[in-house]
Amino acid sequence: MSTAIALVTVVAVSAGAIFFLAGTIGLIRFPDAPCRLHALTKADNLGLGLIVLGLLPQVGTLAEALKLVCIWLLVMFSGAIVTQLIAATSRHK
Amino acid sequence: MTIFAACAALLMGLGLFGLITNPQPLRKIVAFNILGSGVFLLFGIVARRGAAAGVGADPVPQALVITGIVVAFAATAMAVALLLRLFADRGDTRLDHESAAGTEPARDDCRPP
Amino acid sequence: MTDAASQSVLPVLGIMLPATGMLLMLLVGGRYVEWLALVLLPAGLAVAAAIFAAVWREGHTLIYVVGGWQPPLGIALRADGLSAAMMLVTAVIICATGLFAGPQFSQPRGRPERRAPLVFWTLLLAIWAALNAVVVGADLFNLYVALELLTFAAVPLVALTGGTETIEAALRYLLFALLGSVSYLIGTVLLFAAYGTLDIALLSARVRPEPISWIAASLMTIGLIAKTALFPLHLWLPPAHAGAPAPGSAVLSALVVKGSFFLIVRLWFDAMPGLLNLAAAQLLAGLGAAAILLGSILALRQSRLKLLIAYSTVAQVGYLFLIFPLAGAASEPASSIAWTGGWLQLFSHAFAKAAMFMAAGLIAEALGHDRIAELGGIARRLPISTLAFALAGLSLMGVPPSGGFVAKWLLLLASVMQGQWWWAAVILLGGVLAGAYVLIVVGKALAPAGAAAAPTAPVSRRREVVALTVALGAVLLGLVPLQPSELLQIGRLDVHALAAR
Amino acid sequence: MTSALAFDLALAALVLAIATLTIAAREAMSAVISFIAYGLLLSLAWVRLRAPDVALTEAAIGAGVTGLLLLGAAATIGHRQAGAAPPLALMLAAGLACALVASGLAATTLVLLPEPAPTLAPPAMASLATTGLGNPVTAVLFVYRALDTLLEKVVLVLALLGVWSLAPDRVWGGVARLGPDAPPRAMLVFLAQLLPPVGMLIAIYMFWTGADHPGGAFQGGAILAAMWLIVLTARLADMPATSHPGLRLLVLAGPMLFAAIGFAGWALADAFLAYPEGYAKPLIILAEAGLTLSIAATLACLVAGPATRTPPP
Repeated sequence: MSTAIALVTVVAVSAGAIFFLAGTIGLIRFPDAPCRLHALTKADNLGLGLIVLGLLPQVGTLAEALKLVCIWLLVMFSGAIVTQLIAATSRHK
Repeated sequence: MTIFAACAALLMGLGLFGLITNPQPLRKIVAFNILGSGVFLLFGIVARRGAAAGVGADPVPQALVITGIVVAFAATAMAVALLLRLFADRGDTRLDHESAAGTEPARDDCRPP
Repeated sequence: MTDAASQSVLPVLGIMLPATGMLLMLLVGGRYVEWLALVLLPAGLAVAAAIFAAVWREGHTLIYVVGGWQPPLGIALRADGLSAAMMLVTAVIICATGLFAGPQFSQPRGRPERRAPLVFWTLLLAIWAALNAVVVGADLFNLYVALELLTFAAVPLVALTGGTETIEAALRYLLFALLGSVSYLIGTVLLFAAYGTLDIALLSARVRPEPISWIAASLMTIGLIAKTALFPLHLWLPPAHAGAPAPGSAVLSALVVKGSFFLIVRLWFDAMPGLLNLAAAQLLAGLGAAAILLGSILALRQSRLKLLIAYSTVAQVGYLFLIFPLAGAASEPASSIAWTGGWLQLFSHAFAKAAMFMAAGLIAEALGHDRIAELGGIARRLPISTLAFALAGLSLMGVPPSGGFVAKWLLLLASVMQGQWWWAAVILLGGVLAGAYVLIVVGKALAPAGAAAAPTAPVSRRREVVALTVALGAVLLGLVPLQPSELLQIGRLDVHALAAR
Repeated sequence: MTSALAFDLALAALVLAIATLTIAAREAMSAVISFIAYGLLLSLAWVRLRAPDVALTEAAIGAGVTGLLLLGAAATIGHRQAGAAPPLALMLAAGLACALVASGLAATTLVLLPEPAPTLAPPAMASLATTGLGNPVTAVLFVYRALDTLLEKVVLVLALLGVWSLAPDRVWGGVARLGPDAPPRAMLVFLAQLLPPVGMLIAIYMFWTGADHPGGAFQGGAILAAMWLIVLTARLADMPATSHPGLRLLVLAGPMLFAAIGFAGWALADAFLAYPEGYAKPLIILAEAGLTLSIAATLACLVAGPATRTPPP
């Protein structure tokens, strides 16, 4: 059982890390702000989601699990809005 | 720990270099912050070396760093405010004006009402 | 530190009275600020006098252990003879500055709060709290916080009423001061890492002359030198001190730069007494000598009165550093003579420089400028201010009767007694140069007014009298006996005992 | 152990790389942005050094609020900043000098520090029980070295006074300008409506947990300040005038409360800043509550800067 849980964690966190890597490459290589934001947000939200998912089986208490989910939600929420703001600002220039 | 000790020393060197060579005061202020964080990191290494009595790091240097970070922020805020005022008055922020005080009349004291 | 000491809450009051007073001022704002100042200045003076009296009477250090937590875990405050004297001089100068600034920084009745008065009074009290914290501090990090308090009070004072140049001067001052703080902080953490305490008394027993204490001491000294504006780190001082409003310049030049100097002495004489060797002492004094000569020569070349006075501060601060080779050597009585002379120089310069900046401020207010070349006739218009300037000048030159004379005489005596005659030469040459720049100003002031002289604005007689009284204080310090002061020895580490250890 | 070592190596290399980028950046804005990233990475280093309290402070104040302040400055000053770089010879000399300083400091910390390292952890932990606190860092800040903390609060207030004093005379007591003059974007307003309740909860948690776990007044205050700044930037609330008595009370209440507790200790517990037996923890939490609010107000006002408009009638 514990091996299976560990396997889930390893797979999910690794997948999350790959998404982060892809997002970062996109940030560096894409030509303009909207493209970069596109790469960044897609990859990061999914990447973080996978990492949180992978870590969930490892925590001991419900409170800690809730904290992890809260982190994910907060990052998604603020990320989405900040992306909108950056995109709007870059279009104005 | 050795790694972070080397890192702290390099950060201090980098910050000092930026503080000396950067012509823009705003970037001098950023460099000062890097220099300061290098010094704080040194406190962190000293704290970590002092791990004892069941704690992972000596709490005294940790507390000193927290105080130091707040003081450094206060300093940054004051420097930025001075810089922005300079910018508003003069339109640039260079500090290399050889003090024009020698030729200016004393804009000294606001006279008593 | 000597073993004899007594518990007293007075050092805490010395810090907290002005500090909480400053917070209160900001809270009530408006006209209440001056009323508070009217209460707080005498109260603070009373605390300083009480500390002075207690140390004098009991003949040993006052100690307060904050919160009951003994060092090394907690923080102690110590008031030795030197702290007591510093606190008293600080209190007197601050109160005199308050009297002098009263009419200049007052809130009009029934109008919205004005900026300059509120800021000035709060900063004045903040400087006071910081200086008291510096002189009674006994913990190196607590002293760092006190130093930052001092810097953060001094920098806005520079930019209080001036134009763009003073903002620039304030920014440059801040950058120098911050670099100094960082350097001091590195030394502090190294000492903690090596000896496990920040308490000065504990450090003095633990510090050994080894590389790490050398590195720490050098870094801390460099940082403090930047804040004291010792040559070659003096560049920030003249524009900053000349740009502040007159009462601000008085406090900055008379007291603020002395705070960091005080810490250099604490460091070498109290925290790391075994470390001060001939080379370090000669190096510090060498920089001091360079400051005396360069500062004086630059003062001679100034065309504006306030800048001249500010460069004179650069020079006079140089004398203080002669204390290291002259008082650091274990050859009594020369060492004690130099110790007394050095501190007397600090006190008499505090009085003289405060008086000079006050007088210069009044002259600038009357004329609308402070160009030395156009001072003609001012002696007739403002005789009291001119007299105050001249009396203060006597002390800077080291001419009897004045505190500056006694101070320089004692330093001269000590340097001759110890065979370090080169410092004697510098002291004499510095006196001659000071005479030259004071006489230039006084000569211009006594000259008849030019044909195109502008009409002068009236200045308050009361403020002129304050300036004159402060200048007389510098003269009266010349009445102290020409011998080592016992008060200044209270709580001082016994150099002989140390050498024997 | 080796994976931890590899992580530390990678982290240190990354921190140094971003610091270099920050120093070498051509534009002030790029420097500031990489500085923020630098601060966040540095807080990871603090976690690795087993100093989570410092990590939180570094992230909240060192990177967060400082970053906000610098961003505002960089945006105002913009690109008109092309100050000439110093001559190459000077750069080389400075570089050499700084390399010497860095290697000297590295050698000092790596070679000269004594083994075993002196530490105050045992006495700090031994007295922890008498304070009723669980977090030794909070005990140092509010019990053993409370005077430092009190004076540092005064420093913060003084910095605010210094910043406010840079307002021109005619707008003294007026309102600071925050963000651009254009009306705020709808998205920002949305953020300012949704995030602050969550942020306030986190801030209160951070201050409350500080007695026993990593956290405290500084970190909570910084988060609270950030929430207030978001609300102000979105114009959901008016920036109070710097002469507003309520604002001044908010800024000063914490330090004054702390000082009052200090004096009460003198009267009731034999020493300034001592706590009567058994009342240490409640008194510290009371002081921290006041300080959290005051720190939040002070930090936000420091970021907003001096007044630029006359006060509303």
